Amino acid sequence: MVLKIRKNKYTYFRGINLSKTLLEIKNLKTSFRINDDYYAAVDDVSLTVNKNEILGIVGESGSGKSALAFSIMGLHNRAKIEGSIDFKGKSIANISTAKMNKLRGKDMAMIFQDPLTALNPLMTVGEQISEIIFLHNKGLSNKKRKGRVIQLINQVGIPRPEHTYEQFPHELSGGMRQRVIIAIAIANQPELLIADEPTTALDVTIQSQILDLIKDLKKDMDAGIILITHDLGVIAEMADRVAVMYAGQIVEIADVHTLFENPLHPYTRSLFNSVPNTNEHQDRLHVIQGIVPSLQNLPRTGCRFATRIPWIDESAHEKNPVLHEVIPGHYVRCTCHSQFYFPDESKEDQKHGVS
Amino acid sequence: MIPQMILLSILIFIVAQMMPGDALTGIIDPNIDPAAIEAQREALGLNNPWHIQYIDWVNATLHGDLGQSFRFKMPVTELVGQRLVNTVWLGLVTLIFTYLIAVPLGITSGRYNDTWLDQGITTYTYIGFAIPLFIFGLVMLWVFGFKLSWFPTNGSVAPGTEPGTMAFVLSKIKHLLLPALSMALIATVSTVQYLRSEIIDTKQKDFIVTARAKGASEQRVYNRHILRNSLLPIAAFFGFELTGLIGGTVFIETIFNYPGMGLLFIDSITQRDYSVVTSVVLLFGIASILGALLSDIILSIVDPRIRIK
Amino acid sequence: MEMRNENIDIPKPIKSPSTIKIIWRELVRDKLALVSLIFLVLITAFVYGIALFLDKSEIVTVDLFAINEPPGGEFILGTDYGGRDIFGQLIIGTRNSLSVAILVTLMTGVIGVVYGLVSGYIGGTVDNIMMRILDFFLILPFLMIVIVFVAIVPKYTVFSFSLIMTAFLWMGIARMIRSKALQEKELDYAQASRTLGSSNLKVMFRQVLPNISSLIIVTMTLNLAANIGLESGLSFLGFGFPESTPSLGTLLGYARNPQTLEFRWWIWVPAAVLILVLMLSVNNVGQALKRATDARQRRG
Amino acid sequence: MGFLEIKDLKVHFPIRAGLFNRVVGHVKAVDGVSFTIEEGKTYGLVGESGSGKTTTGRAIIGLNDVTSGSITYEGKSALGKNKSILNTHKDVQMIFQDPYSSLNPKKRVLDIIAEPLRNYENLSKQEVRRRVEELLDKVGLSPESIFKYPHEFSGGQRQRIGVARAIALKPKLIIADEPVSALDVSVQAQVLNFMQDLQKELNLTYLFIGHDLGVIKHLCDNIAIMYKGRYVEQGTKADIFNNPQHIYTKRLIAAIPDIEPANRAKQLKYRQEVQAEYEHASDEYFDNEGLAYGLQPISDTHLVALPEKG
Repeated sequence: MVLKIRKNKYTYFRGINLSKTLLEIKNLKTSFRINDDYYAAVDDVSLTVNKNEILGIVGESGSGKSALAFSIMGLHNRAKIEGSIDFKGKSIANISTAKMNKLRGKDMAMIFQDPLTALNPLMTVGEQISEIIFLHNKGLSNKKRKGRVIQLINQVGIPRPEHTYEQFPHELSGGMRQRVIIAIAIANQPELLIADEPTTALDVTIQSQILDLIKDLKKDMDAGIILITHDLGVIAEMADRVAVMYAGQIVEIADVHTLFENPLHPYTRSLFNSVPNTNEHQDRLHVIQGIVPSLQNLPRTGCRFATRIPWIDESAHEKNPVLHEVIPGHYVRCTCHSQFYFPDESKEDQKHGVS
Repeated sequence: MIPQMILLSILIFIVAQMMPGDALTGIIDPNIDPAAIEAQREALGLNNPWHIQYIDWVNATLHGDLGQSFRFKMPVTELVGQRLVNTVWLGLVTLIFTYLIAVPLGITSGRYNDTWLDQGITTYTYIGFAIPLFIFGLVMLWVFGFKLSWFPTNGSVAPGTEPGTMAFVLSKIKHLLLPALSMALIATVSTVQYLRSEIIDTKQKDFIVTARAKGASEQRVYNRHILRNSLLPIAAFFGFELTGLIGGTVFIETIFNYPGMGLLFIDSITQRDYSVVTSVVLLFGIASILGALLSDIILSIVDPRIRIK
Repeated sequence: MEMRNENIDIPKPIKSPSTIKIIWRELVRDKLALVSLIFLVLITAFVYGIALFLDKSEIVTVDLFAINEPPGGEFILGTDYGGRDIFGQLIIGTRNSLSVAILVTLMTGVIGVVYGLVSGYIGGTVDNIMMRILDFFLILPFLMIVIVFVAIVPKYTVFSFSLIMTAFLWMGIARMIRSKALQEKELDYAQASRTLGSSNLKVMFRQVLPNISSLIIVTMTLNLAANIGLESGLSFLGFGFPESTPSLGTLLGYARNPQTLEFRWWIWVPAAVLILVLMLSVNNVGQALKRATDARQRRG
Repeated sequence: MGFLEIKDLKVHFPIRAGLFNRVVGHVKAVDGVSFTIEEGKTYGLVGESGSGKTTTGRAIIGLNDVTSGSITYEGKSALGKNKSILNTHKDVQMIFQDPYSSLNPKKRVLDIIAEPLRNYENLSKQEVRRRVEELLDKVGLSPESIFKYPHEFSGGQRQRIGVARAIALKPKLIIADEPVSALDVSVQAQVLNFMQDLQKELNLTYLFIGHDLGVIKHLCDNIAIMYKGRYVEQGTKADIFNNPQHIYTKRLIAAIPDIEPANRAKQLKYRQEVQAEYEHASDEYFDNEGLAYGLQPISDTHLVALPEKG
């Protein structure tokens, strides 16, 4: 009883102090069962999303970024979820599906990666957008609902909304399909929007249009947006703050300018150096040694990136790496970043050392 | 479809030509003077070149003249007409049973896959898949017809009942049930299996995640998205199901001595009543073509992706 | 399983190279399939072995002094209406049924694979024409056409029976192989093979064929079960094996006589059980193979 | 004279429909493309999906039939009588996009890499094996790999096996069709570096097909932009990136996300300018059917698709 009161008090105070906070995740651990054991795909992740903010989450495949998104939306069926997810001050981790369904599609919505498979092939575009409105506002008349759907189709920039209303997904181009997905997501003006690789399946000119659309929506709706991508360029253009994920953990988190000007974690730095940059010329790209370990083979103790930077002395790593706040708002996991250098630099260093 | 019909008619015509005897065999007393028979043959056009005979045959068939049955001494068209009604009823009741069994079992098994219920249903389909229809029919007849005497063991109606009376209808139904159920219990197996795997596949599709993300309840996700998308392909199999019934009726009608087209076919071929044989094959061939066509049409109606604009 | 996120690294459904090894592992794991396989091997060895010593002509000779005898006594499983030994007929019948089923399966397999592979791989107009021919065969009422041919073929033998069955049974496997070949030839490995200077024949049979081999094995196993059923069904109706050659279906055919069905179960029940067990066993093995080759369904 | 010369290449696919699958029209996947590749250079072919870039590459190596036009390789026509490619596979090879599907899962690495050797060179078993081991060594895989199957390797390693197979016959030209777009960024870097090293070592010429302008810029000397089966612009790296002339090229470049968050406003402004130009001046760049015009030279190296003057 006491405990419960305390918790309420806590949320009460936090509600006042951080009125901008929309989503607060603490020590989230999402585990999947493989054979007889549970393996954490998201491991001890804590982050916040504020209103009118785009939080970018960047990482390669296997980093756990999509599992994180699915955990927030409660879309994992058989995963074990530990830790807390608070949405507008209320816990939404492990709540009943019925309760979750009241939130999903209304207060929080999701944009998916592949617009073709994410749409039901046998339902018209209109029906599919209409469904999400119907689910959260059963009283609306059919006519009004259709009007709203057409308005939405228009809003996401699809020409000839009345015509598109009657079309099936396969009759639309990839870009148009993604606009339909976005129309579904914003239909009930959600406060939290999760975009999971929203442009990966699209051509670059279409990508820029979709990204512009998402930016406009953020302005219009004052929403908090989680943008998940592997593309650093997309992050640079879109995000306000960025979290870098590796092997299920956040290794670095900072506002976008800080992160791009002064990346600290070895993984972040390696990632930056391995992407061809259109602004400046590089002779050679940096190659990260080894491969991303599979879920079953993840090192669960020590610095998870250590095996991929073997030239860094073991003593540089922490035993149990935690996030350190280097400057306000800029967090880096493990102490190894302070002693990190790239191997080609190391040769020069050695030469210098000799001479 | 038209080319298939033409090919089918040519094939059947050739087969008919290969059959021993012709329209006159069996009708005429073999003791009659061969010269007279020859004259008769000439008059009937049986000595014409084959392509003329073919055109004559097609012409006659199109006009509803399928020749004469020597065994029953009556026009084949009339004979087939009587038997067809019985087979259509048998087929219809079988189809109803098939779907009555398949849909609930398939849905249960697909929705609650890997539960004991699903395992039970899967075991049934597994065994049903391995039992040949004729063995199952024999066992059903033996157990429910002879040992338990719950159902009549032959014919399509009790002898002596007057057509048009209630007793006649009831007797008809009673005669139908066991053969139809035997056939349906086996025929339904593939539909159950198909529906199950279709549902399991659909469950894993991305658009199901979209539906959940919209806030749709589990019930709605199932009814609106999974079931709808899984049942539509089943609908398209309806035509092929019809085709599949044809083989089944031959066995079932033979076993239950049910006077339909299948039994007529087997009897006629044993008795070398070939004009009946060719007619039955032709009719069932056309039925198969129509069945396939029906499936195509249904599929193009239910699946917008292949809808012809 | 709700596990399709990119971050869950479950071993991908990679087609594993050593089909035999995986098949064996799956069979050993699947006890039912293993038992079925052992049973099949035993019964095959038994019927083929013992048939060498049985006097076939004696078994099919009518003995009017021993009509419809129930099991026990001189004849282990009794006799039929012609006084012929049921047990002997069962042995020879099983052997004959198996032989025809295997022969038909192999012939339809070869025709189907070649037809499907050529049609799917070459594609275009050739595929179009070949598929139209196939479609025509597919809509023929199989059972009736076979019965008609059985009835009119002069000098009818076991081999001509197998040929007739084959002629109207190759389409299923051909269609499956064709659609698979259509997919496979578009995959980069087949395309790559062409850029490396391999001829179309080489690509078809050396590159594509190994990749659909597991599908072929599974389909042919399941076909074998179906063919046992079809053969016995045709023999049951009296249009399978020639009169002098007993098959499992022939024994069941006696049950078309209501007297036999109702009162002389020993004539038909053993054959029915044997067909059932044979088909179930072959199916069990086939399903296990299917699981083995389809990584999604693989157990454990 | 160029090393590889493509003149007015057209690849049209028939569209079949109706009862008898009659040809009712054509998809002009490649519609009059001409270019020359210099020996030892890397030529980048850029376009979005449906632009015909992949079809162009596949036509050159003979995977798609050429409708019309000529392909001249070292001064000799590479096309046979009925427009199918003559056997130039010894000199022209291809690297595929998907490292998973491009290796036959049922073959050992030995058989995969040995396939071209067995087709073209009459070698004994030992010689083949020795050659394969050399090739594996060249792409940085251990010789024990030869008895393994493709699924035992990671994506990057598989792509290297694909490269080893492509260089087995010591080709002069390699067509690389989006060789890194299926890979994670860190693995992508590995394959790109490695392709560059190999180019220097074997004096290879690359035709690099891609959609990622960052990768193209990193790797290529000359670049061509394709749109709906036609070229819209061709030039050196500097021509294209510093002085884009065609509106489509500009849109493409403006659409690349800038890696500097500080440049956001600038980038947005540029994009809006380009968009404005595209909206009011697209007629000047595209004909009635929305296709690009023929190429006009604006400098020695720089060609742009513009309507003919006068």
